[in-house]
Amino acid sequence: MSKTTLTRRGVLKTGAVAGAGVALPTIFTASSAAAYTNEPTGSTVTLGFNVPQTGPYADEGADELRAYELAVEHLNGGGDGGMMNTFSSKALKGNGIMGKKVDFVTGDTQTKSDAARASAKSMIEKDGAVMITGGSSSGVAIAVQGLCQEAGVIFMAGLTHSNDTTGKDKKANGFRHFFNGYMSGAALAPVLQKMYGSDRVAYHLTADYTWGWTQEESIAAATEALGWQTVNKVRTPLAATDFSSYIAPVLNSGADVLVLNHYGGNMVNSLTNAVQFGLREKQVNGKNFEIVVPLYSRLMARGAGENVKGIFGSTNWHWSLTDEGSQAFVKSFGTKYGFPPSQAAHTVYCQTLLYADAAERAGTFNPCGIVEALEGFEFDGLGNGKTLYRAEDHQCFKDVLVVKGKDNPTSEFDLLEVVEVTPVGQVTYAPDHPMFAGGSLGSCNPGA
Amino acid sequence: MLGLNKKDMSLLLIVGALALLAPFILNPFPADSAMAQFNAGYPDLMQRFVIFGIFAIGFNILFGLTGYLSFGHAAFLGVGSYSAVWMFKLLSMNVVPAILLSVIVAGLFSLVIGFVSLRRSGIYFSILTLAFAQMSFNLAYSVLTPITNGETGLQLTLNDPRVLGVSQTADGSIPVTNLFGMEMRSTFEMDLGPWLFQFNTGYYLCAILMLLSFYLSVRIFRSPFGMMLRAVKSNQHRMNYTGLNTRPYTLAAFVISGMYAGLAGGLLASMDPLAGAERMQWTASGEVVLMTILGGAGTLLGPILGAGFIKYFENIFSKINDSVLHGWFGFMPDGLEDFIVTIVHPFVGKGWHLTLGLMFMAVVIFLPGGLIEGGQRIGKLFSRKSKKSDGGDAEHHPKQTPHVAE
Amino acid sequence: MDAILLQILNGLDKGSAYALIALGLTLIFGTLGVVNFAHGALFMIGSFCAVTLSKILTLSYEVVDETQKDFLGNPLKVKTPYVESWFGPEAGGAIIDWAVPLAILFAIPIMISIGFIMERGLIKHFYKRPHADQILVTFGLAIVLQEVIKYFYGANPIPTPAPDVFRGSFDFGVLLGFDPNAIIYPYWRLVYFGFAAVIIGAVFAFLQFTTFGMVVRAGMADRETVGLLGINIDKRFTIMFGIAAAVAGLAGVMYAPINSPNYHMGMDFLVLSFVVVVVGGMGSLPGAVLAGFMLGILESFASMNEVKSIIPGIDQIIIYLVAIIILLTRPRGLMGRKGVMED
Amino acid sequence: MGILEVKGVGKRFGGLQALGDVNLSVAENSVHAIIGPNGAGKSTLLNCLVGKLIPDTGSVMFDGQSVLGRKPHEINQMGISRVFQTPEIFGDLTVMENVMIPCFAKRDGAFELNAFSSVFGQADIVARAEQILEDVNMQDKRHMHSASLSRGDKRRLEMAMCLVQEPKLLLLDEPTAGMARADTNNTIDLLKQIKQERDITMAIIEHDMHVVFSLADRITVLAQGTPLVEDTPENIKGHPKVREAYLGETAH
Repeated sequence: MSKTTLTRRGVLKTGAVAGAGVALPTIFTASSAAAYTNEPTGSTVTLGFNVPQTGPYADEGADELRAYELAVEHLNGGGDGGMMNTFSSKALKGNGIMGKKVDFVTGDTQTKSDAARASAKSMIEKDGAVMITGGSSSGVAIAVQGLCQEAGVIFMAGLTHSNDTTGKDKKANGFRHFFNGYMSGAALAPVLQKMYGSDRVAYHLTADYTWGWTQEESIAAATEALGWQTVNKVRTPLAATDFSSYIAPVLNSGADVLVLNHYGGNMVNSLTNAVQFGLREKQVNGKNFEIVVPLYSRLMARGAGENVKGIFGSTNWHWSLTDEGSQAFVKSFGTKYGFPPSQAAHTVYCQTLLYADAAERAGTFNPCGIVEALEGFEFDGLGNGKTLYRAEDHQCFKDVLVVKGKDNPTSEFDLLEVVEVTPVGQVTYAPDHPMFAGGSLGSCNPGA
Repeated sequence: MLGLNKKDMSLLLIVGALALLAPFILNPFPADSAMAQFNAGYPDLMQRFVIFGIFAIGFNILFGLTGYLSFGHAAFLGVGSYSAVWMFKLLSMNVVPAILLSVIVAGLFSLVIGFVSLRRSGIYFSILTLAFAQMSFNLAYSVLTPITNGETGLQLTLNDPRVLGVSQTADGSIPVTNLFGMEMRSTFEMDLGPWLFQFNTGYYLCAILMLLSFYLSVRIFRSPFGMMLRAVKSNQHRMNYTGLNTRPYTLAAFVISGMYAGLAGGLLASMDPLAGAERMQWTASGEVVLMTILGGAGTLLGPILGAGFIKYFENIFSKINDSVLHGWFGFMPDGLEDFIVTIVHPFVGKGWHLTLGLMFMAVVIFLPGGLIEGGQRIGKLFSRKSKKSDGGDAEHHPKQTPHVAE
Repeated sequence: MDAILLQILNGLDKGSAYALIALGLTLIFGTLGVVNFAHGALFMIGSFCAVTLSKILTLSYEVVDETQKDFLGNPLKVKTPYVESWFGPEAGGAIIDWAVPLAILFAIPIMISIGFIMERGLIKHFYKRPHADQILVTFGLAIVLQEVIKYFYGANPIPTPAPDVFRGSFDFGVLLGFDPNAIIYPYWRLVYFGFAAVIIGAVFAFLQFTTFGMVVRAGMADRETVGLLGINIDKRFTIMFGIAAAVAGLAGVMYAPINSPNYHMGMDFLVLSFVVVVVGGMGSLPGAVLAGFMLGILESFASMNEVKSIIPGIDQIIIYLVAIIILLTRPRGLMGRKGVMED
Repeated sequence: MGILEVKGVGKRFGGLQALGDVNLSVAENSVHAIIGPNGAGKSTLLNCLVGKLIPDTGSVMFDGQSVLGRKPHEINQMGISRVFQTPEIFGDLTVMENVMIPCFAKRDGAFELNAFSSVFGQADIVARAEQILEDVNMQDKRHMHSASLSRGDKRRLEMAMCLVQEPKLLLLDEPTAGMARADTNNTIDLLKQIKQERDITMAIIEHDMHVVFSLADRITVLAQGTPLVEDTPENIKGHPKVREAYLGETAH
């Protein structure tokens, strides 16, 4: 394996300036030279993969990176082509994008808005990336999306579940493939009703920051619409590691369902604590006490071990899906790395393909061209069935999975089983839905 | 000149030259060489170097002079950033009012926290400042979201009610920060052979303010006020019986360094109008402590070096991934190449924290006075050699006399 | 009433973790005068001793089962732990089930050795250095330790359950005449509380009633004088460092079932444990324990809905707020001595 | 009326009566020694004078003003400087800086943000510092790190730091404690010289009778927190009560 990574500028300049050393300085502003930020003029195009490599989400970030590398391999014609073969758009030919070899740079978001923006900026300013993608939290996604809008590059959001990403903080240069809090609620509520009945009293524990609030709002609204009551919504500090003092009062509150609006480490700990307290063996109001985790991540669910068994939640994608696209992806990912991909890996793989495809179809890397190609784009074959990138808010609409912690896992990856594939129609909402109100896309910014 | 003695003046000139020529100095490798990965001469990182340099210079005025170890200085940087972004949202995209407000707000904030915290000394003081900063962070992340926009961080939107200026530009985007029309993000690029150099307006604003801050800090170090603070650090007991009311002096140092932090926060927001709560977290406070100690607490130049060192690791080492490594070692036979990559792999990319931790330990163990001491030792080595060889090439080693204030 | 009792229980349990970590930190500070930022990392390593032992016990051989498929559609390799094949599924399963309590035995020698190596290899060179240097070097060490753990175990939490008999919770309410389910508390957390009490008691007894402990206490008070008596205090201090590391490690082992261990759990506890130590008063062992329980209980109360509805966000800041109030009213914390770490 | 008037001062620590009913008058331009066995309350008395402790009863008047309730730095500003038992100097700083600091402190003590003027630009203070170093014969050591001075030189430096403030009253807390005989004699000579050259009142707390009798104009003997006698050195020498108190103490 001998691959030389050149920066875009490097390639550009070696061609332009031969006989180095004696050339006079040519001074120019970026705007006079290029039509848009980081226009690739050489034989390669650079993408920026900005994922958490340190901090609590590092494993999720590592899985994203694996998927990115796989996507780049496929785009450049390597490997078995993965979902490129099942993708309904056939613009990509395995020769890079528009004949340019796809190159990439990586960075560490540290799951901090500041660090994520610094890393994205270095990709744009130093490495000449035309597209930034990745991330594992909504705060980071929104911060980097704002940056990409200002800098004039495309942002493909990666893992972000907050309504705000395509709600009040939506941006013209940003697209989200992941589902959101509203969709979780819309998909999950009917299943919960079916399983637990419509006469239920819910108690919410919510991570005390924006994502938690939007999910709490979404789930509460969806379940209340089906007849549930919400007895209490309690906010827990982000830094909390021990949730005992929040869980202990639950049994006494008259609630018979506990909804944990937590993600990552918070989710693992609050779920573990709740199960420890024996909540699931209790009877309240004559019913079995139940716990719900609206947003599941298989990687994180592993941290909770046996505690996830029988617990319902929703997820963007799961490797056990049997459609052609998912199978192709699992096969090429599994063959390369030896274990199945996570939903984060799937999301970012799809986004890389979708970006490449949009550029190919638009015939340019100009963000405005790509925005045009992606807006209202309908496709199939990337798992989750028929999918639409809606023009009004750049949210992706596709089937949502309702899953349950598996009772008898056959392997360490086999933790969740898909209970229901909620059809896209059921999770679609109007662009001006109040939970997504405020903010506007603005117009695409090509930078330069 | 400028009220400095010759030694300090030359130090200032060196720092000035380094700052102004940074786009060249930090990009020593041709843009297409494998070593280009180590180039740091792009606007964002250069801005961070000088901004965190300002932060560390200010912190050093407190810690280096008085010995009071604040573990909550990030809070001042944070409120500085928030004030600046609010100024952009409400008043104008010009950075001047934003920076002024951030310095003032940080000053007031540090006055309050300093007034309370300075009632205790030693580790009790450290924990008090830590407690205040952590409270600020936790509240900013959650309850104060209407002011701080919580997790996401405060950023500009398309419908900010800007009094002087427009909410959005003609083409529907958010206006950019500027200094009387000069856009902070505009960059001139210069090709020189295979090299590429970037000159960014925002960076030069930061660099000039850093030089000004540095100059002020030299003046403070050399002033009676600075000497009084050093005396407080050396022997507070004696100072009390020497007729000096130490509290207002330490408080003044605290507020000055808080204002430096506010300036740094305001500049961060001016370069990139976003203020995240993480800026106030204890890890951020810890970072400036590490910068200062790593560079050499109590020295003039040390904090700047420390800031550069840590930011360099964070931004450059974290971006080295396996394919970059394979690029570097591609000339080797395949087996050896893979072997070397496997060895280096844990220390770069996602392992940059590990390398940073090892560097901390190495510096503290082998260079108790921080990086500055390393510079001095090298300087001594050279001056000894050059004495033997009859001197002559002193100007080739301009760093040999980094001055230590003692 | 029941809600208050419940939160007191909670507080005692939280507090026991705080107290154990703070106790170790204070032992090191009190004896060696070293501010050890790597103490959280020791706690974390303790937790990972439990993880490691449970990994060792579940080391498995694989048998291909043609009837089942893995995720790629190939025949599934079914794993069976060696322990189960050696001792039979029953006994083997029980051994695996008891991995965490067994890890105590496993962790003690490991933690003591780590403590010795740390003290002899690194810390002892920093006795005479400024506290700032100690902070920097131990902080660097903490980063290195946690990155090493991350390299081998990944960043995600690793579930490490308690033995089956401790699952579920005990109903205090019924015992005290309240309604069922009014005051329930998980068995394992009760075990943790008891365990913490035993460790704290043992450390105090050791210092109070053994000659070794008396010498160390004398050394804490006045190192030079004890040295003049011809007693090799350094060696004893090394041993104390090992003991402190073991205390932190054991606190970590037993904590593993409460929250799945991850590589940065040490950092999460670091700041808090420093606050606890300082609130207790630098160098005071009883102060550390007292402050640990006190802050645990206050934190639990602050998270009650009734309290939060009066002061929103109080649970976010309670620990720091209490620390500020205590330090302003009691200059050296609850039980601190004069002149320690005040320069 | 002396420059320092102590009237009826008492101080208790819990159950221990550290000072009973102390009356003391130090005449201007005299050298007044306070002697007494260990635990007699000498240090407590001194701490009451400099503001470190506040007496429970009585009054302390300096130069016509009460010092009670004032902070140490305020009392210093009134004209009382203090020499400690072990020399308290600024070890991290040079000898020259050590003597300049008291000048600045005297001038800017309450708070003056002199952050932008250069230390060495202040000619008057530099001159005073140079002068005092000359007076104590330390000119050649002015650039030395004060921590690296010998103990005798540290004592000398500390006195210079006090004298440069031109105090009306110099309090000396066992200035020769732990010194070799030669150093002690040097210190005595230095103090004599100081006394000759300037108008200054000194109050010395001392253990060493040799020092006391070489310097003092008047002596107060303290025992168990109360003054036993106050008289001239000649009269004290033969005083039976003093002998008793001292022999009792020195015997054990």
